[in-house]
Amino acid sequence: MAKELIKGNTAVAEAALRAGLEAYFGYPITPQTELLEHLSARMPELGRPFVQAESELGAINMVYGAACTGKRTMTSSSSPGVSLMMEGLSYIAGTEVPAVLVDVVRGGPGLGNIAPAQGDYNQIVHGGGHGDYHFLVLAPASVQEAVDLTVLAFDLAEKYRNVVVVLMDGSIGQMMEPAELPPFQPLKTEIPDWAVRGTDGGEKRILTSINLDPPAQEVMNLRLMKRWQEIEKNEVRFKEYYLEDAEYVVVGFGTAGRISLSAVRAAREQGIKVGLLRPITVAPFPKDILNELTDRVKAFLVVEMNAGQMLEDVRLVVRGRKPVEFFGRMGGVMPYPDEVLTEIKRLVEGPLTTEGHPKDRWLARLSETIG
Amino acid sequence: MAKELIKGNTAVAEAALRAGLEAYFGYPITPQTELLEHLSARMPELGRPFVQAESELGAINMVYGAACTGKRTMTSSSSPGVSLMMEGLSYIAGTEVPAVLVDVVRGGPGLGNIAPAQGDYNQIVHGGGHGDYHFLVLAPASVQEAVDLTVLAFDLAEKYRNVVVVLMDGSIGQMMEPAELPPFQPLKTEIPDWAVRGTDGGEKRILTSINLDPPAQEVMNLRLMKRWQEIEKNEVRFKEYYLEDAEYVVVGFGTAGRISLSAVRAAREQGIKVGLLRPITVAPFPKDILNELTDRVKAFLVVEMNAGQMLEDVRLVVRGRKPVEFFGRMGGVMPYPDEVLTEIKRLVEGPLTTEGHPKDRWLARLSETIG
Amino acid sequence: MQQEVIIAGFGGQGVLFAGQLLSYTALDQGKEVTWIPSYGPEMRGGTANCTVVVSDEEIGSPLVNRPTAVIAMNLPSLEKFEDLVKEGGVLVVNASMVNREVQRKDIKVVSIPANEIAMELGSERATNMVMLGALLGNLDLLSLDAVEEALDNHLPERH
Amino acid sequence: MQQEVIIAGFGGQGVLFAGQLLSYTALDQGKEVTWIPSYGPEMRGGTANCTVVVSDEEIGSPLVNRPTAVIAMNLPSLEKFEDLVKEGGVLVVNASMVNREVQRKDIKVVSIPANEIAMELGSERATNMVMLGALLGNLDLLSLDAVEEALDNHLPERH
Amino acid sequence: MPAKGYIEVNELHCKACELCVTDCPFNVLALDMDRLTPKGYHPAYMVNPDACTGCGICAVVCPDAAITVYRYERKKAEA
Amino acid sequence: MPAKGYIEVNELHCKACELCVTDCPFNVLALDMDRLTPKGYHPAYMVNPDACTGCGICAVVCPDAAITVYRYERKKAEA
Amino acid sequence: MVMTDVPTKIVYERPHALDPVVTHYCPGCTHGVAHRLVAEVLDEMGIAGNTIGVASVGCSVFAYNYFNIDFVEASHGRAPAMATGIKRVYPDRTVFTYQGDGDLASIGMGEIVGAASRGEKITVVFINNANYGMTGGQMAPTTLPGQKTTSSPTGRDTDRQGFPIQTAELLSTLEGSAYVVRRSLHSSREIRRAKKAIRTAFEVQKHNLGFSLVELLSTCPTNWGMSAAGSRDWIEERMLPFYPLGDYKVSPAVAELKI
Amino acid sequence: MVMTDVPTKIVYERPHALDPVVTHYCPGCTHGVAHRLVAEVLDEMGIAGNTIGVASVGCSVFAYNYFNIDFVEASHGRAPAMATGIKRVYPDRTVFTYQGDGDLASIGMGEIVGAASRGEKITVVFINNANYGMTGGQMAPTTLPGQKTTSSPTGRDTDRQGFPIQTAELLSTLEGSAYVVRRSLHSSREIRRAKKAIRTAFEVQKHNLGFSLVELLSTCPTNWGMSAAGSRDWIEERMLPFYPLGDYKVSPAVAELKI
Ligand SMILES: Cc1ncc(C[n+]2csc(CCOP(=O)(O)OP(=O)(O)O)c2C)c(N)n1
Ligand SMILES: Cc1ncc(C[n+]2csc(CCOP(=O)(O)OP(=O)(O)O)c2C)c(N)n1
Ligand code: SF4
Ligand code: SF4
Ligand code: SF4
Ligand code: SF4
Ligand code: SF4
Ligand code: SF4
Ligand SMILES: [Mg+2]
Ligand SMILES: [Mg+2]
Repeated sequence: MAKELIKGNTAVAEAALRAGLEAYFGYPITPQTELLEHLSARMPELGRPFVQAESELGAINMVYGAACTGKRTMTSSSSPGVSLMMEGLSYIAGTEVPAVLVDVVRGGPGLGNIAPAQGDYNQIVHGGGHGDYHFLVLAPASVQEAVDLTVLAFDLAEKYRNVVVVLMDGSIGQMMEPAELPPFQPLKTEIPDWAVRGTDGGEKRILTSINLDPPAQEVMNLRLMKRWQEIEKNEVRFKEYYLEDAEYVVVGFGTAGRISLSAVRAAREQGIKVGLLRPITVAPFPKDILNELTDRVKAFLVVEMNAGQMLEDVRLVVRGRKPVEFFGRMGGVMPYPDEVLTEIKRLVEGPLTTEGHPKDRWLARLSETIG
Repeated sequence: MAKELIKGNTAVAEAALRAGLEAYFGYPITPQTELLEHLSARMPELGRPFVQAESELGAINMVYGAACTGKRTMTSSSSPGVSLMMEGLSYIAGTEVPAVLVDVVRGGPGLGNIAPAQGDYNQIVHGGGHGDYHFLVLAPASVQEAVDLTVLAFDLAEKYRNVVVVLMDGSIGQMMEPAELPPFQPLKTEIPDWAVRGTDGGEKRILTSINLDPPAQEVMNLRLMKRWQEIEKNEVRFKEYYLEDAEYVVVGFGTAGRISLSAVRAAREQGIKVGLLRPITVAPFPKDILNELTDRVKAFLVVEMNAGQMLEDVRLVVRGRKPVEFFGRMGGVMPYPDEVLTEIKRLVEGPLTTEGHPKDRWLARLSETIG
Repeated sequence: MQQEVIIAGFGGQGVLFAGQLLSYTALDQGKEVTWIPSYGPEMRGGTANCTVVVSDEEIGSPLVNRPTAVIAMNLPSLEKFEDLVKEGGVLVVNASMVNREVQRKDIKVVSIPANEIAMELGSERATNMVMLGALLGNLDLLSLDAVEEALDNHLPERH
Repeated sequence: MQQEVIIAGFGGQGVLFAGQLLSYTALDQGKEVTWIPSYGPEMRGGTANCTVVVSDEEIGSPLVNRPTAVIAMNLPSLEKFEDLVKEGGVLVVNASMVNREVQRKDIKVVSIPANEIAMELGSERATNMVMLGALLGNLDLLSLDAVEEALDNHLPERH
Repeated sequence: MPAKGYIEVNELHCKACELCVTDCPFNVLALDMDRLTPKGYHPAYMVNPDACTGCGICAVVCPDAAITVYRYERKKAEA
Repeated sequence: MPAKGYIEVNELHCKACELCVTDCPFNVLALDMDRLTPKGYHPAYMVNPDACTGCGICAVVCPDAAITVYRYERKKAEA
Repeated sequence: MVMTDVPTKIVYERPHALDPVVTHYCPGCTHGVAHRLVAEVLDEMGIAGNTIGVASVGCSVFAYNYFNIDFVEASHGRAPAMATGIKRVYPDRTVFTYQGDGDLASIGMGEIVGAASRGEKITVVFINNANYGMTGGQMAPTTLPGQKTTSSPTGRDTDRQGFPIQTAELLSTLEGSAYVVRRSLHSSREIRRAKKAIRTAFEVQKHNLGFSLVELLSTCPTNWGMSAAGSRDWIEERMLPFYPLGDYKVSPAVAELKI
Repeated sequence: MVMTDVPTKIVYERPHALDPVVTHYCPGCTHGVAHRLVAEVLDEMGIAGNTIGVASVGCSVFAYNYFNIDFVEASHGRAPAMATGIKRVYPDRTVFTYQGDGDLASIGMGEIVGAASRGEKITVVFINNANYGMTGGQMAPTTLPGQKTTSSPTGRDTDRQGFPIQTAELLSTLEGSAYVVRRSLHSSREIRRAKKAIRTAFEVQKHNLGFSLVELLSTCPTNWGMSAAGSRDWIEERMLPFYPLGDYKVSPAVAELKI
């Protein structure tokens, strides 16, 4: 199939449709809206349910209901709307039914703005809802990757009966890039046994997240944790750039990652031995490769469009064995490649330390430029 | 004032009242409800506003409104209800107005149960809402401490124009203990200048969390981050037990901390040189003392009523210099002191490692007992 | 010195109140004390229990799995807690509601027809007081007069 | 080889479309390309712009602060972007809407009365096409015929 | 006059709410103070069976669906 | 017949929506194609001032509160 | 005494759609009656096998344990949204929610209005017992003026705490509502009427006529602090004046339904 | 031409409660008219100085930039809750929300019903423009059957997407609602009526008579794809039949108000 120039939000919507999306429920919010709008036209064309819910609460609970039937279902939103879904997402996690959420993050906190940001990493990766659970989180850096990961999201959600989040930012949603859309998949024919559908005289099925008896709830929690160990074992994905001979490594996901790529290239042109590690699954986090790099390289630079959230996951792996520095822009500001290049050079020039916290150093520098 | 035997929820409610609470908004949920019920009687008696909101969304946004007037205001809830407040809390953070939330955590995820738990640590400490912000989080381990920290919460919220969360679990809410209630404080007389009240012909005031211009939003974010550095400098609180000569250190907050205390005592009776570090502020996290202990002791045991959430904050400080092990119970199950004692002994007997992840070892052990 | 008492019975038998009274007494005697109920909707109608820990120093866990004393107001409570009493501990059984022998030999067992005694004393509603009295009579923890006092000091209305 | 083009003007001037056309052309020529608009409500009525990056290899940042080429359809756009053009880059100015000289000397400046030309060509709505043509004529990136082609291939309806 | 019908109370479900006792138009029912259900309730029973018409009102008001109602088919039998 | 009043259009606020032009009962108003406001709009103006009655309808319908309406106090003056 | 020699026929027995388990409801609580009526209707219509129930958060949270049909458990107030998700993928199955007044008329108002306005083809069984039963008897939007609850200890003060929400009346203003009525469970007569209404509501869904809801006045002896019988009198004397029984919305198509 | 020699008096000028800034509203959008009317009422009642406004999320998100009064900005749909928080601590101040139809009738339905049922003493200015303006014209609960929007591209299909919510009618069922009316901004005549209603609504608050709301039919030329004038005609021809103007709730106390 030929590549076409397509907007990220539209591409994700069409990809979901072709991956066999059987029911979509959502609520408009910039910079995600084109996704909902595309499906508002396409789903009815194909005779599949599309509902513009009364709110994000409505949307996520409609998804909850559809997920309990074992059908492929999804919703999409952006930061404030996703915050409203936290209770529902926790219920879905506790009920162990598969669902897909596309989160097109914007500048926060609060109403903030509609510019691209990564400030919701912790919310999605480290449990914004109540209780112990993990989402499988895919972080595309291009429209093509968003398309491919959207298709993958449904397969993983069903494989693990787990929520899968496609975590992107406003720029990927709004950007047009050449992308090849996936072929149409036939709709699933057999439904999993746990899915409700009416007993038709057989055994009744109950799907719930309540266990008034704590030990029962604990067993469920244990099941979630072991499933997560499985996922950590099987589903880690990342992309390496120029790492073979790298002495310095930039770590960045999504748009921050691709911006860093430009900077890394520029640095290479200047003879700096720097590479880029771009996590594609931010959860499960690519710990092993990072661990291995830690033995090999001189220092790390974490680049994010937030105040340093994935940074802590990197530090948990590096554990002080090598210096880790941070560069981030917040509140919807996108870093430019040359800013990242400057940070890479600072890394190379040193001096470097493993003491203190990289955030403090970064904030001190940032205050001078924008404070 | 003499001590009286009083239930945690009631004590916190009465303490807030005496600390000059001027407006309460909430919604019933076990195991927090007595707090709301107590104020439903007391606030009207004193002619102060009490509203049982239509929902937790209503409650947090009523708090948002009252907070914009600079008056002392609070809400209280438990896990699922708190998840519904995530959007509102992010708005309050982005608007930089002071507010207090009492979160009486129950077993999750989902509807779960109403038993005591600490599974919402990440939600409260690492940003359950969207965007970059930090809450100041106080974790009492007794009714008396809950009373004292509730009073402190209002002062800190106003000092930093920041959300302060009193993070407790169902057992502290439901437990009766002797406690001394604070004296009645007079209501605040002067209101901060930023608070809305009507211009009375003067300059108009606007309180909002929107900055369509990303650079402006970034400046706000920077302000939040620098404020947090201030808070980290000034407000760290913790309690030390038997640490002087300790070779092993248990780290636990709230109820997990006091349960660990029983275990530590029992271990001491058996001649084991173990101590307890109980963070009172889990955010800001007591990094310095932990860092200092890392140089001194042989190993750490983190005990939580969740699957290992604060554990990662401990590991971020210890950074692999000493072994860190974990013991937790999930989904509303409370650990017993003798279980913790067994873990302490395992620590002492060894062998210990800094490799791998303590959670994996813990899950393996737990699977044998409950899996 | 620390004692851990679990009081268990049917919802209507006033086990929570008995525990509170014990706690007030401990408080008046200048001891540390914690009272924690089993709570929740499932308690409705069903059985209830509370754990009271009395100690001379700051109390750690308000819950214990091996209490030093148990008051079993009915059969289900005996079934649930008999095995948990610490060796050498005390188990007070309400013979009026329990039709079987206690198996444990390594603890002190006190079995009294509390309902009958209470009725003789004038009101079956005092059964929980009778059981509490029986416990204190067999545990060196707090005096009965102290309980009387606490009753007057703190809970006249409940009287 | 990578070129970064920013096209800026009033909302109504078709800057986003011009950028898309450029992108389609690049796509047809087998190049990597990204198109990203300035988006949001504040765009309504106000000024709009888009950034198009064309490259032979995988494109990193879709945004640049120093573009190699800028099309300024009106005065505000010139004000905003003149200083940002990379040294040696190209700046195409719509003289019909700009009443001042360009200051930069280290870049190639192309100034044409695009509105007038478009009107002569039959429709003022083609102003954006005229400007795009002027850019491509002065930048070795893509041929005009290629643009024509792309126009037919992808956007007949818009024609 | 002989009973037209009778009822059975499922003692697993009966919670002694007494609603059937209150509503039976013919005072057929009462709680059996000598019996205890597995849940510890005194179940309803027919204290006055001859008055039962099999009208089913007790079953209609029973919150625990504990009652089964039977009617004698005497007429049919006679016919 | 001489004008009873006149209006002023604040060109900072006028967005050329033409609602005043449409609604003026006496066709007093039009957009001024020769002028541009700071925001780049052709502002409304009195193309036919003598017909203005000062009725204020234009101001009532103006979404941008751009219009001030004056009425001549001739009568008073004459009296 | 019971005659064993005379032939008998069963004129009433426990519906099959109910599982043979003891509910956790308090003695005399008419939640049980509502359950029984729904089960009877499912049996009579023979649709239990293709029905999916949506339990809500309230005392009826365990409804799924009592019906012998597929069931899901919603978050507090969101049952209509969850039911929408299910009904949209299974338009040919029967989907109903069972919700309390706190769940539906307080935290869940947005979802129920949304579902009704969309004309969502689901059936809602709505239990109005004038308080939050499960959490121990706090004020509900349906609590009567002056009624004492654990969060209106001196009686609901309408100036501070507002007025009862008349849910059936409110939802009847929505075009998507095909059948919206109020019934009561306080007597055998009303219970029979309630059952007819529930039957009609499910028929409305079966015939794709739109959104259907039956509001049922129900007792809460435990939190009202009354006997089971006394609670029923309280409904009749105190609740009926605020919650008149009746048909608030019967769409023309529904009016023509033959059952 | 204008005579400079004759004495004149100003019969209309821009209200002082409006700041002298240009709004971001599209040309001809009657959000601007609604703003002006509210400002005129605040001026006439002389209460601008003790009034606190609550902006909502929608095209009117920046309302706080246009009024010269204290203002807060609510999260999407929650303005009535935020207003409640303010009004309860300042019962003597005037508090109003300014909300769109997506904000109030979709995501915010729970909060507006809650506030109205509590008889919250706030005033709500409710802009019904039959779509989500700010996000680019998606379907709103108020979108007309068959109306094309970016999320109902083939026109609102009532079978799948439901029916318009008549907010004034719905809220009028609540006892706490003291004054709930619908007006329109499509002509000078209706605008004058709208202003009277807004004045009454604020008087209701001033006299502590309960919850007051004025629903205003308003244009969205940009997303409707019409001229400013054409949009007003569309209100008259298309919207009025679904949204009849009128007084839906006027409590006895309000009826007696002398203004
Ligand atoms: C988000 C959330 N908030 C609050 C609760 C606590 N809660 C459980 S049931 C309930 C009220 C139930 O009352 P109602 O809906 O009237 O049902 P009833 O018990 O009276 O039948 C509440 C507030 C919850 N579980 N989740
Ligand atoms: C929680 C949340 N969901 C969605 C949005 C996106 N959003 C902003 S405005 C709006 C709709 C506004 O429409 P309306 O209330 O009708 O106001 P209008 O612009 O039409 O005046 C939406 C959905 C948001 N900001 N927050
Ligand atoms: S109504 Fe049912 S539950 Fe109540 S007493 Fe009679 S049989 Fe028992
Ligand atoms: S069937 Fe009728 S008469 Fe017989 S017991 Fe029941 S109510 Fe009484
Ligand atoms: S109505 Fe107002 S904004 Fe519109 S054209 Fe007339 S003056 Fe200008
Ligand atoms: S005041 Fe009346 S007559 Fe004069 S311009 Fe305005 S509308 Fe026309
Ligand atoms: S608390 Fe009330 S509603 Fe709940 S089961 Fe008991 S009586 Fe029924
Ligand atoms: S989009 Fe519509 S509602 Fe928003 S300002 Fe423009 S015209 Fe008005
Ligand atoms: Mg209820
Ligand atoms: Mg709108």
